[in-house]
Amino acid sequence: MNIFTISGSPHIHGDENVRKIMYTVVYALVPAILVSLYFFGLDAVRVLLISVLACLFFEWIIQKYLIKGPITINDGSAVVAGLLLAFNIPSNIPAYIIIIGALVTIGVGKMSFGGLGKNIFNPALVGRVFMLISFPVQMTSWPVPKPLFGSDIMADAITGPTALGILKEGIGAGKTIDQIMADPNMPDYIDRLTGNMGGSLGEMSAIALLLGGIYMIIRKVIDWQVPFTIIATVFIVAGIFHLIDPQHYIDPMFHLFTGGLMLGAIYMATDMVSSPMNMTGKLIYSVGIGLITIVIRLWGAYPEGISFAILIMNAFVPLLNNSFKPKRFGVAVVKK
Amino acid sequence: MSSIETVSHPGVIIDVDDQYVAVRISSAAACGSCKVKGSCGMAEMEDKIVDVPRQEGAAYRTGDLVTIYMQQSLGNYAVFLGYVLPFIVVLIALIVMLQLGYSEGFSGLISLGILIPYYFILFLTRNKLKKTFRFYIK
Amino acid sequence: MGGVHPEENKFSENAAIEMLPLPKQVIVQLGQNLGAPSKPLVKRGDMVKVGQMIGKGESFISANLHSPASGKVLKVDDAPDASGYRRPAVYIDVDGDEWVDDVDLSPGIERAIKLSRQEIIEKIKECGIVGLGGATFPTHVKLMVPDGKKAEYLLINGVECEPYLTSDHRLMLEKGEEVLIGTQILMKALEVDKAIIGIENNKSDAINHLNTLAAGYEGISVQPLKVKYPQGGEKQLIKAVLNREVPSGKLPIEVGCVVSNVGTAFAVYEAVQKNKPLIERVVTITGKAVKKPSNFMVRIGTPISQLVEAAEGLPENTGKVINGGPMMGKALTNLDVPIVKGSSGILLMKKEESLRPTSKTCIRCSKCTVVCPMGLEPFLLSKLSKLAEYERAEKQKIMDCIECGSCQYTCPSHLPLLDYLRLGKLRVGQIIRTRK
Amino acid sequence: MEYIVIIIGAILVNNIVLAQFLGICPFVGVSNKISTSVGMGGAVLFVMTIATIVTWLIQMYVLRPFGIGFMQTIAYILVIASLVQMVEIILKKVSPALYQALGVFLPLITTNCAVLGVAILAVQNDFNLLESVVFALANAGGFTLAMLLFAGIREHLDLMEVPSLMRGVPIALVAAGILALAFMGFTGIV
Amino acid sequence: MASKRESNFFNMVSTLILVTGIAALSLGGIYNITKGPIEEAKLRKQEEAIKAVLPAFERLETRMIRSAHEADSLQFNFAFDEQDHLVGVAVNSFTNKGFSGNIKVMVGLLPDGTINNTSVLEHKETPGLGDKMQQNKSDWSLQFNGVNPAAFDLRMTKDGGQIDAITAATISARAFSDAIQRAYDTFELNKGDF
Amino acid sequence: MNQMQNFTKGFIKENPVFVMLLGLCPALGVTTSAFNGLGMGLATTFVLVMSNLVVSLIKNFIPDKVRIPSFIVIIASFVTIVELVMQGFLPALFEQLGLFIPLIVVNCLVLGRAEAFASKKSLPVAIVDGLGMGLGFAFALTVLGGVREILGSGAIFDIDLMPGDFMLVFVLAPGAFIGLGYLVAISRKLNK
Amino acid sequence: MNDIMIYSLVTLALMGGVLSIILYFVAQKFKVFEDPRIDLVDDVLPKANCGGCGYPGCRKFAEVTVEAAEKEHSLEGLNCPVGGNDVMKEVAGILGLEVEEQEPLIAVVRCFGSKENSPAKIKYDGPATCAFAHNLFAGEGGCPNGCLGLGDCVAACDFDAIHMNPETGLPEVNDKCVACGACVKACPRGIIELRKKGPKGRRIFVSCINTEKGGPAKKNCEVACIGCSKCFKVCAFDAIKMENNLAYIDFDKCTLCRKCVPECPTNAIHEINFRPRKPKPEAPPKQEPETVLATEKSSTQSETKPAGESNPDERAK
Ligand SMILES: Cc1cc2nc3c(=O)[nH]c(=O)nc-3n(C[C@H](O)[C@H](O)[C@H](O)COP(=O)(O)O)c2cc1C
Ligand SMILES: Cc1cc2nc3c(=O)[nH]c(=O)nc-3n(C[C@H](O)[C@H](O)[C@H](O)COP(=O)(O)O)c2cc1C
Ligand SMILES: Cc1cc2nc3c(=O)[nH]c(=O)nc-3n(C[C@H](O)[C@H](O)[C@H](O)COP(=O)(O)O)c2cc1C
Ligand SMILES: Cc1cc2nc3c(=O)[nH]c(=O)nc-3n(C[C@H](O)[C@H](O)[C@H](O)CO)c2cc1C
Ligand code: SF4
Ligand code: SF4
Ligand code: SF4
Ligand code: SF4
Ligand code: FES
Repeated sequence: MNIFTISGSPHIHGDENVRKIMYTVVYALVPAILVSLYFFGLDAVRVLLISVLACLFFEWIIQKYLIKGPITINDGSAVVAGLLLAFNIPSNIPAYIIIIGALVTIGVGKMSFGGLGKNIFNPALVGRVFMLISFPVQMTSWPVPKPLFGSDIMADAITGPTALGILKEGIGAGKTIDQIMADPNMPDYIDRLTGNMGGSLGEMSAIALLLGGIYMIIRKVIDWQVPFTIIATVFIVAGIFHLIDPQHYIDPMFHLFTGGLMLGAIYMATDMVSSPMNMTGKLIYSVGIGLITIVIRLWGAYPEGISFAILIMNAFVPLLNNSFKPKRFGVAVVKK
Repeated sequence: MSSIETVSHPGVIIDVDDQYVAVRISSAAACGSCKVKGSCGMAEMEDKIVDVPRQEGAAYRTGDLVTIYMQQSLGNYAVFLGYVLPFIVVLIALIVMLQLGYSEGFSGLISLGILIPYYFILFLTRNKLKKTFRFYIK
Repeated sequence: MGGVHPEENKFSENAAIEMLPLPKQVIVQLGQNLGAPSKPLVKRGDMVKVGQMIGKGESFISANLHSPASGKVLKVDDAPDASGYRRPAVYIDVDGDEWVDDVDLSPGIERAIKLSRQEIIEKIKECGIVGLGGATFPTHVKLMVPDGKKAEYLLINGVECEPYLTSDHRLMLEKGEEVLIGTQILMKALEVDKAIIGIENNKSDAINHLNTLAAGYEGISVQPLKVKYPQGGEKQLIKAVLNREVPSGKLPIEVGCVVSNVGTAFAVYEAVQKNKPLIERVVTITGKAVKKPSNFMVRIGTPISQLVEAAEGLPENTGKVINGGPMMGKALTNLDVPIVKGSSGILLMKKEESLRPTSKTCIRCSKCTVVCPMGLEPFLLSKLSKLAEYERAEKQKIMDCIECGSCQYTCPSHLPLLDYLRLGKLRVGQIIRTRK
Repeated sequence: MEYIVIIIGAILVNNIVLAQFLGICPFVGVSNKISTSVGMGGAVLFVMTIATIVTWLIQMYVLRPFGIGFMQTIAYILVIASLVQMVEIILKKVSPALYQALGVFLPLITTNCAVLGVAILAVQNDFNLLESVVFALANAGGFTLAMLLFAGIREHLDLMEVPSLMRGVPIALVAAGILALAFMGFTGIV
Repeated sequence: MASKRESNFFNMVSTLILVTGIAALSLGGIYNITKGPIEEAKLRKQEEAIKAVLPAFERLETRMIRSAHEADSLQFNFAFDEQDHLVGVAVNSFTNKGFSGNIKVMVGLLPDGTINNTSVLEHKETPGLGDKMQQNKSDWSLQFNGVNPAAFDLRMTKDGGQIDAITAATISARAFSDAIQRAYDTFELNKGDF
Repeated sequence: MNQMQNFTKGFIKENPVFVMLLGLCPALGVTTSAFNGLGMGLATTFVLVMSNLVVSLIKNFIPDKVRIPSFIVIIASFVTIVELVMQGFLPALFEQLGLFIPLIVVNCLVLGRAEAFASKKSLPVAIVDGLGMGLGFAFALTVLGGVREILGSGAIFDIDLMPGDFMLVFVLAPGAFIGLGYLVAISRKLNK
Repeated sequence: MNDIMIYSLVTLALMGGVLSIILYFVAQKFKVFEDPRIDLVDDVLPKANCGGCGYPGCRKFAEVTVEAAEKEHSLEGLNCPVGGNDVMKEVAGILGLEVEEQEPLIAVVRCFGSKENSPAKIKYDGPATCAFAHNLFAGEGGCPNGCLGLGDCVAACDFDAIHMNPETGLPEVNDKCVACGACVKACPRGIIELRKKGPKGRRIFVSCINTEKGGPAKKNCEVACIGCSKCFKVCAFDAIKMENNLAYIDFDKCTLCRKCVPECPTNAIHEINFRPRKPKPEAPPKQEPETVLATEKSSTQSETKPAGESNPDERAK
């Protein structure tokens, strides 16, 4: 006899699945990975590999021995977390620090909450900020990029500040913007666009990051509104202050193409798990991220603020989800 | 009704008269089962008694377990009248007194003293408030 | 708002409607309509004719039932329904096709509407017409607009947004004129002067056909609609056609609309003009492995196995049989189940299609929220009902869910969202009822 | 300007809960309903401000002139305790309905180390009266913010299958830790 | 169990007055006992700090002197030897440029303005980073000793000065040197009056 | 319950911090090192034992309605004593513990024990209870302080275990929360 | 005595005085005081907070008992199933009252349609909850009253007392059961009954609640009660009722004579905790291997109504 299957409707399913979504992010990161390989060579490979493998390993071991639940390391989320963690750290960082970072990312940021989908905070950023605060020396010594085909005048171990670091330093020392821009370490516009400047692995090239972002938008993995609003908010606020006092506040374009703004706005603020569930919420969340980022950049002790900003706004997500509901069909009508 | 946000509290009917049902509500769940209940706040934590207007046709028996509820927005309004508004009054009084050049000590005393008329006004409006803050039994 | 685009797979859209031969035995379930089951009027051993009333709808929301075949009543007993539970049914051993006398079996089209409004409603009630769009709500009840409400529009639902199904499509092509007359009858019953037939753009032949015909019928127009599921849900249809939103928890009449399916309009035509009760309907039989996807005119009570035979047999690797479309249909436990008034299609799914992928955890991608045509948050509602937080689920409008399944269709984690939603709706419904 | 510095400092940079560790018990114990956390914030606001004013006066006009600063702890705690009781009793007397509504709405009245801590800190920081009041206000704000965020986070987590050992307080503490981590980003803005 | 006293008005008031009275008396007593040690401890701390930053001296004289940078005063502790010669000044200086919060530094200046030694009195900088200003944590601040700011640029090397910053804690380092600069500038400004 | 159990329950089974979640402010605030934790724990123990003792002695003298205020006065007195003595004789520790010494007054643990135990039970029971709970508290604070110190600065009781970089976070505010969170989880596991 | 002490004394005593006056008035206002016995009762309760007593949590139950003692001087109708008689005796002791002994109950599972006895005819592919499956279809074995085996009852138990046997696909109750009734409420088919535990845990019950006629019932499940009335006829104590094609054994009348057990043609009657029968020609009924208890049988309610919600009409709409 034929044994039929019975289940509730619907009986068909769209072709989306979690793995596909996660790997879309991985593919979207490929241009940025290539850029980082170009600038940092084997170091980049080392950081990326250690980070991804450590994340996978911790996820596996926690699921197997602590949670004793199903093992889901092949769903791709740990790979994404690992890649993004690697993108957020300098290429010359010692391996043990990456491993600690991966442990915090997966153990504290993700698995303590129950794993994929349950965490409040963006795991990679939890890992990153933990590392930043725990190991400020290592996390803020940026290797100078050494393009694969560039002249080898630059020695291997040279470290240099990031553009934002130079800016913060300069402002801290009371210099004007003009003086700061004259600093020989300051990357010019072309360098900023292509990523030829000191910084974390993944915040190098705005163009590569944007390319991946467009791919994800086309594949409907992220909403364009989130990165756009974050970037626009930063641009507008920075612009206002620049107009008020151009010698103290640098021009807004500088903010867009330096530091982790693009990386954060495109890949990290959009993490679906830790961002709001509907558009109004998403917009408020994005404006919040933009504002906090620029406040920290302009007035805080840290040169870069997007990691903190995203984590802080992550904490608001449950409230936003609670306060802003999708427009219910037929409900507005009732009110009248 | 169900679409309006409400706060609810379990309680026990302790007294019934022709207008009101007195319901004793016990402390919030988290505290109610706490071992050292009542020791964290300095206020002795006693159960509170709430008067609920009788509803038509409902039968009430002393000892019944009931849930009383109230509109969420009323709760916020109560907080506003009970805590936030007096705070604002005190703050404004303080600022005004200081601006007028009185000494800090005197200004402080006066701004605290302003609570007396504030509470007096509350006292005058108590019947109106009684109508506003209505509870219901579920 | 919302909606999904499943693959259409309308394999049978060019297959003309064929008559399915009479079966040897029909099993007529007594509970075929929404509301109270009909009360049996026959008993074991009685001889019945086609069209003879065998069940009476006695309560307010209930419908009459007529014999789809002539022959002898074998028994009135429980029969397993689609889900395997036993429900009362009338078993009739078929011995021929002898109709009751007053049915007009002539082939011609009867255009003039002779009956008055009251008589029309009476006739529809008499003939046991129920909504054929799926909900099987007794049509005469729908036509009795409550006091104080006024219908402005009649919407005829020719959307057929479910993948695979083509019965309404074929009906519009082959019985277009009858459908339009049925529409006019309904307009008269409702005292409205405007009727709009909504059809999805993927059925352009039906749109053209009805458009041409409608020129001859005053007040009837055809509105092509965007292809998306569930465009055919009545609230969605009203929104798409008239841009009115039926308020939460209210009926379409609240915004001056009544919605009927094209099949219903056809049945109304037959009942009012030809005095023919609802004893047969168009059923699509289809599926990826089905050898001959087709549309049949089927007598109610015919076992589904016979329909499967007519489509050249059950494919080897059938893993699931669905009564209805793949989005809203019910899976069947066996093939002996009879066709009922609400069956619009039988879909045979291959083994590899019929098992659900294992579900993971919700990744909060909010895709379900985006596609929900009712603006709900399925991820939240299903969680709440899983945790038995029914009060919160009610506040989050779980009762508004139309069970379209778009959320579950789209969820990348393959969560059984609608399953839990249904459970929640059931419980919340019970809670609401006990409250009253 | 200095008021703004006090406010931002107390809410963001040195948040009373996340950086100063005051009032953790109510934070852990009762912060699980969004609907009441703002209300609790209002209550804390009032109690904190009034307590700060009174203790400031006591400090300046009693303890200091008489040279009995060492009595600070005992004097403050007595004053605060009786103050809270007095507010309750007055409210109850003045408007029973209002009092009852508050009783239903708020889990518990709020005397905890946050109130005492803020009163002591205000004096330690050598604030004048108005600054002390603003300081109390800002701390109440910081407390409310933390409570509100956590009410949201915990309501969210209640719906999630958090591993059993981490369920409830442990995960709330870890989340608080992560939030404290994030708030470190504000270092230096004042 | 012996029966409790009833909660009537008199009992309540008398009990509380009694309890508070006894508490007050015992506290007063304890205070009288500990007053000495507490003051001593405070004095010792101050003195130790001064001793640490100045050469041996005999007698101290303390004065508040208006800061060269803002409308505030700094505490100057003048140290004299047996001959009543000024051996140095210990300046209670501060800065608000710290990474988090103010930093208080005792700066020992010789009569010619040369920095003799420094000591951090109070700070909220990050342990492990900013706290390397403290001499018990690292030798970093020793580079200030023996230099005369008149001829030595106290700014960080990366700002064009002559001091190597603390690794990864430039802000604290700058702040520290700011505090010293403040002490020195005030000293210079008021030198004539000493 | 015999006296031994009464004494030991505070360490694991009814640990005030890890299990009953009382007195969390000092538990988080002062535990930057094991030594600070221990100091705070012992100070609290002192207050706890002494106030339990006094409360137990005079419990019948106090009318019910002024019970709590009287307890507060008694506790506050002992806190002030600790404050004064520490200030005079252990100024360095006093500076580290700072605000949290006066806050012992409002530590729910102290008041809770006085109210729930000392005011009802006999003197020896009350003292043993105070001692057990206090030492349990001290134990918890020392453990948390120790963990934070080891992870944050690679030392324990100021003795360097090994040189090198450690996770600064653990001496800062976030580390306190995170450390306590996991310790509570571990104690749950142990109590199972 | 120096100034400091005088100042301290005056200030503090003053505050003490003021405070006590305030408190005096507070005390006047808040007359309610909590009966200390509530705490005492609360202390002896098991702290399971399971709601088995019908009140939200143990503390509430403590309040209610104290109140009942105060007002009605009896604890009638109040029972903590978890603590059982011992706890209730203690509670009564605290309150100075008597309780009558209540015979201990235990949950019994009244279905033995194991994978073998009622093989799957349909494959269910959906969430593992009986509630949902019950609303979707009759069950993999086809029996509309039978156990769905998805374990809602197991999930409902706070006492680790009911577990799925992976071999039979049926739940089994062990002696940790405190008869809180959570599983009874959880089962959408009303299969579980709270039944008296019986002397030495011995009890006999019909392990089936299928109300279908013999034919269909037997078709789906080999051990279904087919309503043949054989047991009914053999019972000398009038302990067996026949209703809706189903036998039900009334525990109070049953003398545990075991006569009915071998009588059942489908082995639907189960006996628990009896010593094995002396070898008899007929094989003893299928029985769980574990000693303490096993699957159980049918109950009162199932006669009147085919087991609570299991009425298929309630489905869907
Ligand atoms: C209890 C009930 C009462 C209804 N009453 C009316 C009615 O008075 N008028 C009407 O036009 N439709 C009425 N309907 C029918 C609905 O509007 C709707 O057409 C029917 O439920 C089928 O819709 P569906 O196929 O989209 O589910 C009623 C439905 C229900 C369930
Ligand atoms: C999700 C959903 C999809 C539906 N799709 C269709 C459809 O494609 N065609 C249709 O006639 N009815 C459809 N219906 C039923 C309609 O809502 C409505 O009940 C019907 O048009 C009313 O007509 P009837 O009472 O004549 O059946 C759908 C209902 C739902 C809930
Ligand atoms: C947790 C943490 C604490 C910090 N504490 C200090 C500090 O106490 N003093 C300081 O100057 N910078 C501190 N910093 C700032 C960073 O190290 C910053 O990068 C540095 O001041 C500037 O870099 P540089 O000193 O290498 O130029 C801290 C950073 C972190 C993450
Ligand atoms: C668009 C997108 C962005 C993501 N960004 C992050 C990220 O910033 N950090 C991270 O740990 N995981 C990220 N993930 C992976 C995954 O969602 C994440 O690990 C979950 O938060 C774990 O529950 C991302 C996934 C997607 C689809
Ligand atoms: S929640 Fe209901 S209405 Fe919304 S998509 Fe899901 S099934 Fe459709
Ligand atoms: S579609 Fe699925 S994974 Fe996405 S939010 Fe909805 S339930 Fe969660
Ligand atoms: S088996 Fe059932 S009755 Fe027994 S303890 Fe578990 S849930 Fe309660
Ligand atoms: S006894 Fe009931 S609840 Fe338990 S598994 Fe069987 S059907 Fe489910
Ligand atoms: S110790 Fe409990 S609130 Fe601070």
